[in-house]
Amino acid sequence: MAHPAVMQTPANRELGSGVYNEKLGIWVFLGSEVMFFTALIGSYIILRFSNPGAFAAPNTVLNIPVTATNTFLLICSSVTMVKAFAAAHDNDMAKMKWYLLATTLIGASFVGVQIYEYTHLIHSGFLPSGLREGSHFAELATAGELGLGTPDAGVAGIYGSTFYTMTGFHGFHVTVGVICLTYVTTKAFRGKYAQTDHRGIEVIGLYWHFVDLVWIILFTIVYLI
Amino acid sequence: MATTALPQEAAHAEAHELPFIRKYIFSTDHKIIGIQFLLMSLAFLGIGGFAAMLIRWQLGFPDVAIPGATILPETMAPGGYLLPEFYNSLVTMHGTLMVFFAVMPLLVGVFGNFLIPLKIGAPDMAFPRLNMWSFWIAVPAGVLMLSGFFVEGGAAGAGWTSYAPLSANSEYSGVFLGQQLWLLSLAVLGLSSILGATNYITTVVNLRAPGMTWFRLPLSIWALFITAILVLLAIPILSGAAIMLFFDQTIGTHFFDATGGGQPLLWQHLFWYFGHPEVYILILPGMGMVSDIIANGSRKPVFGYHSMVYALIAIAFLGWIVWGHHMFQSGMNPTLGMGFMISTMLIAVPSAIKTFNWMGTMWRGSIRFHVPMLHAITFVAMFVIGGLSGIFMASAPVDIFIHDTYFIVAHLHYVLFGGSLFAIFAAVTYWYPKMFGRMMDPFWGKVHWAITAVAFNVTFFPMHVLGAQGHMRRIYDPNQYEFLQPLQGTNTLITIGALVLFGAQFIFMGNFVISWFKGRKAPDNPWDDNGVEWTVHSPPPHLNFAETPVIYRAAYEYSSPLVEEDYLPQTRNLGSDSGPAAKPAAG
Amino acid sequence: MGSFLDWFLPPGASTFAADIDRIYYAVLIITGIAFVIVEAGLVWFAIKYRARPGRKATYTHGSMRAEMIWTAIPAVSVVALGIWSGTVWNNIKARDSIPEGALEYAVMVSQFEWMFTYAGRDGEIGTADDFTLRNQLHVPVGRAVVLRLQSEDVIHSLFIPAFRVKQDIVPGMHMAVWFEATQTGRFEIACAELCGNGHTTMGAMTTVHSTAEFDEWVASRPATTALR
Amino acid sequence: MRHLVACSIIGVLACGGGEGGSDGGDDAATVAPLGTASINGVVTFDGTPPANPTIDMADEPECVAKYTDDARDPIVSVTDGMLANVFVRVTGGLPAGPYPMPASPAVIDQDGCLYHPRVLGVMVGQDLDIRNSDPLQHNIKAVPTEQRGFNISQPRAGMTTTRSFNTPEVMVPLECSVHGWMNAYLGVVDHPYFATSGADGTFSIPGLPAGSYTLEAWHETLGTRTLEVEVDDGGSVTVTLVFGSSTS
Repeated sequence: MAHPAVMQTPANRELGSGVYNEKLGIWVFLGSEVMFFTALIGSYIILRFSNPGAFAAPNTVLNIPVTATNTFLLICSSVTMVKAFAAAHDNDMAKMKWYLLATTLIGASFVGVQIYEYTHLIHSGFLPSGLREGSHFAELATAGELGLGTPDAGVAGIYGSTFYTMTGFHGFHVTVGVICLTYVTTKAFRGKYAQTDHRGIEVIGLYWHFVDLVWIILFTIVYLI
Repeated sequence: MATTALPQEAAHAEAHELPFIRKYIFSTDHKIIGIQFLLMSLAFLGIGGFAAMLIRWQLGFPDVAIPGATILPETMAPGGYLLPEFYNSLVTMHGTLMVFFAVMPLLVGVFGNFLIPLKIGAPDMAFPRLNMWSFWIAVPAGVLMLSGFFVEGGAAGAGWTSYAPLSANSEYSGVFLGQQLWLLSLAVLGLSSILGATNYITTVVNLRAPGMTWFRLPLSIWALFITAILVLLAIPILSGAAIMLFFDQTIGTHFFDATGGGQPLLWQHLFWYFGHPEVYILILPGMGMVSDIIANGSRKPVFGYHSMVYALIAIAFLGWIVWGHHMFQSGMNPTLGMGFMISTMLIAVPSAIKTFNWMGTMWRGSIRFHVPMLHAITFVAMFVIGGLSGIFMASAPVDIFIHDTYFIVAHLHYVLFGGSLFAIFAAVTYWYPKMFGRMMDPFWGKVHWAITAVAFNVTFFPMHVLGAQGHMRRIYDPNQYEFLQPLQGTNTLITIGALVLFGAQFIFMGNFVISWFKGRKAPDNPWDDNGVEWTVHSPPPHLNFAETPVIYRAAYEYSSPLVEEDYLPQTRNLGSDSGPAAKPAAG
Repeated sequence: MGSFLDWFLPPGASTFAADIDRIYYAVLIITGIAFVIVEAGLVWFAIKYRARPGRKATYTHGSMRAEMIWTAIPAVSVVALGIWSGTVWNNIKARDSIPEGALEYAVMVSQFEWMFTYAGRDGEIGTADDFTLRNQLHVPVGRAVVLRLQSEDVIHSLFIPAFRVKQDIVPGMHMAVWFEATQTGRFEIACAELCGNGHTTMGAMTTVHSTAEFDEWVASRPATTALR
Repeated sequence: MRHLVACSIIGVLACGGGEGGSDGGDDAATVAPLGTASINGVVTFDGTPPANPTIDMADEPECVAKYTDDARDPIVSVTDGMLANVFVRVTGGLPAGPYPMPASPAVIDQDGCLYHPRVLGVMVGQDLDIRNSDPLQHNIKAVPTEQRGFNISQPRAGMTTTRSFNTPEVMVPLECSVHGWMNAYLGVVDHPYFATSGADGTFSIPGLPAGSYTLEAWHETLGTRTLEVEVDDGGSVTVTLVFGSSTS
């Protein structure tokens, strides 16, 4: 192959940052991701402050216990990710493989729970465009049980718009992460990593921790507040 | 960890065995990718320019059918006269194509790719394969954008700023699929830009050759590096906003829909929070490359190199806190206007530093008027006009009158055409020998420059006057208004200027294409330049450098008393030079 | 046909036109000077320092003092300009700048019409004697009027060039813009924000009457709601 | 007020949602008339018609010039007790299609800043020619609910733009965004058995096969009327439809 995916550095020169390319690259890329979520979260904050009555009270539409469990899952996957990296560092390849597999599976189950949550919410009438008329949630809204500013405020629907866009894009990022993790895990089981070379694990790990961090912010501002 | 060796010789040997498709189509070589971007964005430049000609014809000769336009379908120009909705689409697509598919890839995609590794002495980008993807993601984005013209309802027609709710609700504009394609295209292109920026930043930080310290970097690399940071941080804002608007159109969300609890102004805030850094993305690389070329043409070191760097950084930083000056009349809280006004005004300071330092570079020089230098001087002359006219609208009360008039159109074209595009002409003619191994024809280069410089001013200078008389921008038929009827003559003059300007670009294209095959063979260093890229063959071989270059000095040691020639390459060891520092100054 | 070099603004006809124009001309002079210095300098340098045999460029990396000068002068100028502009801006657009007792109008805009609702004889909006006219704004001279703007569909922008008035009208927001005409006559209104296919047709006319004439005109109007 | 009717007869011709226009036209043109019976009728108005509002046209002098008196919005157009602008169509009793396509395109004109006619029937797939006879820009906006509308402008006098519809819908409102008072209504039907009452209140639906039919008549403010009619081959019946201020 004429060109490697990543430009390695000849022996006679040192890297400007002292950090290998992939690691620097993922940090730079995460800077971009921060701005992307800033746009979504910033819009949410502006819309929520300007229209507080359109957002349902916590634990009425959204199910906090289920999501809290899911949050716990994602945090666990970050822990297993760290363990996998530490194992690779300590040259415990067997441990690394199983921790990677665990991370992948927990990440996938997070996506699964989110799909379940979406299905349930849409079925009950909570749509990106607002509450579906005549649905379970619309009835609750009319009965004043959702804590909306006016009973029909939810039907207008900025609440659903922000909820689905933010959590949806986070879910998309988790999905991408799971796909990458699957790749890395497969590679690990085929013995492609070594104590001296486990860059892929560190890079996917950084991304994974970022996605985890974003979720903690989203969980707080979308579900809890 | 940072010292895994690359078997360079092996890679070299293999390079010649690459099949055509891997070498020229799906290439991972930064030079080929740069040329791919060049061809793509020149094509879009032509399409965007053609759209402008249709717009200008409507304004200049409203009562004359556009020659040949009868071949356009009835939904665009029945009888050769543009329809207002098609006019709006043209205005939108002209702006979008020029900003996102012509100027931005020309500056960032072409020269970011071509120059960064060569000028810092690296064999390639940090992530060559990612680099290939950033080009091949940009291509479908362009196809998506253009396909808007061919779908029912026509191409996006809400302006390149696509203010919601006109852009959000197809009932208001009659455009539905076209607007969605526009948004998708920008989101896809955004991914390409972000991947590119990640690559540029990593490359500049990590892969500088030994001795290439930060303050030995040429200003072009500084500018491209800072631009890459702006791209990295600004583009995702646009992607986020575009996705929200896309959802508003397709799945019924209400982000920018006032009737559903959303806020139309939120779009403007997001768009301009991206959009003002974008303005600097479109000019900073030009500034950097022009600095290189002016120093070369004047045979002098850049005047005030350090303050040039700090000015670049200052402009990039200020670019983040001035977005509100696009929104003085938007209904945004007027008190905010005060802060935005002062911060906007302050941008004049670093801009002035740069301008006067360019002049200072020419002062007491020994100026060689090669074609790139002519374009570079024109860049300074035109950028100044664009910069100064910016002070008018920076003043919020004056902006009340000139906002959304042709004064703005004049201003932005002086910056984007007079600035960026002249910088692009300068850079293309300057690095053409290095890209293609042949010289462009200097005579036709000068003819192109002269006609372009004159026609440009005939086209855009009178637009200030239109604006001062209150001529609104983006209007289809100014003669609807009594107070604009006396301006028809000026509009006609502008159109004639624009047609000449467009025509002159065929000279450039002809010179570009013919020189590629028939041009004089280029020597390694045709301009007697100090840069690292001029020490290798034209065009440079695969992986650029047979052995890693070592850098001994700053980029602009022209007319140095240390040597007899009037240039002193960065890589030349004078014997008295100590070797490079053990490590390039990190961070 | 206007001259190609006519940088003068059209005659102003409102109280704050003069303030705006004064800043405009000040900026024109300041930037004009800078323009001449730079362009003349470029031409002069290009001629004087063109390459000639036997002359080598002066080897210098710059001059701190020169750079200080061309940093300080623009900095001081623009900050001064900013402060001056800020004062005028606040007089025109600040939310508390609307004078007491200004005559109120309710303006509803939509693609592609201006609907001006007048206060009628009692001078109050929202009463039975209100009347609405399409694309016609009549105001008295020498009295502050405030237009309460609302948009039905997309963003439009109220632009009255002679009065130096411009205000975007955003759906879902309540905008207000005020002015005081200083001379009678007819002054065109335009939409300054791209609002769709008919953007260019979205013109209207302001007629400024003398006070007596205006009162008489208002008294002669029946209360109506314009058909749209 | 929007009146939606679920058609009792699904025309085979219902034009598979294509681009409409000429495709539908070619197929339908080959279909011979199904019969020779006709339904003729007259629409009367009972009582005193409401006054039509005047239009504030002052800002459009080119249009004002076309009127001698104040222009009025012809919402209820009654002449000597006869009501115009009532859309009558067959809603029941038709044999299965395909049906013949009307020979010429439907034409709607913009003249004096009003639509002429104000109410117009058009068959699915039939060309609708929209004409501008005013020396100013009109913007025609169709806002159907069952299909995608259009929003097009005509900046010059003498322009004609052709559009068509691919789904039956009664009625599709037409608006002019430049002149808010300009309204028209298009009855989009999947067969050719429709008519609009003229200024003298008469209408005629020819070319029907023998049979008994349900007629529905629609007026933009006065509501709808339905009627059962029976015709023989080659024969014609005359019906009277009564609208009125008291019955609406």
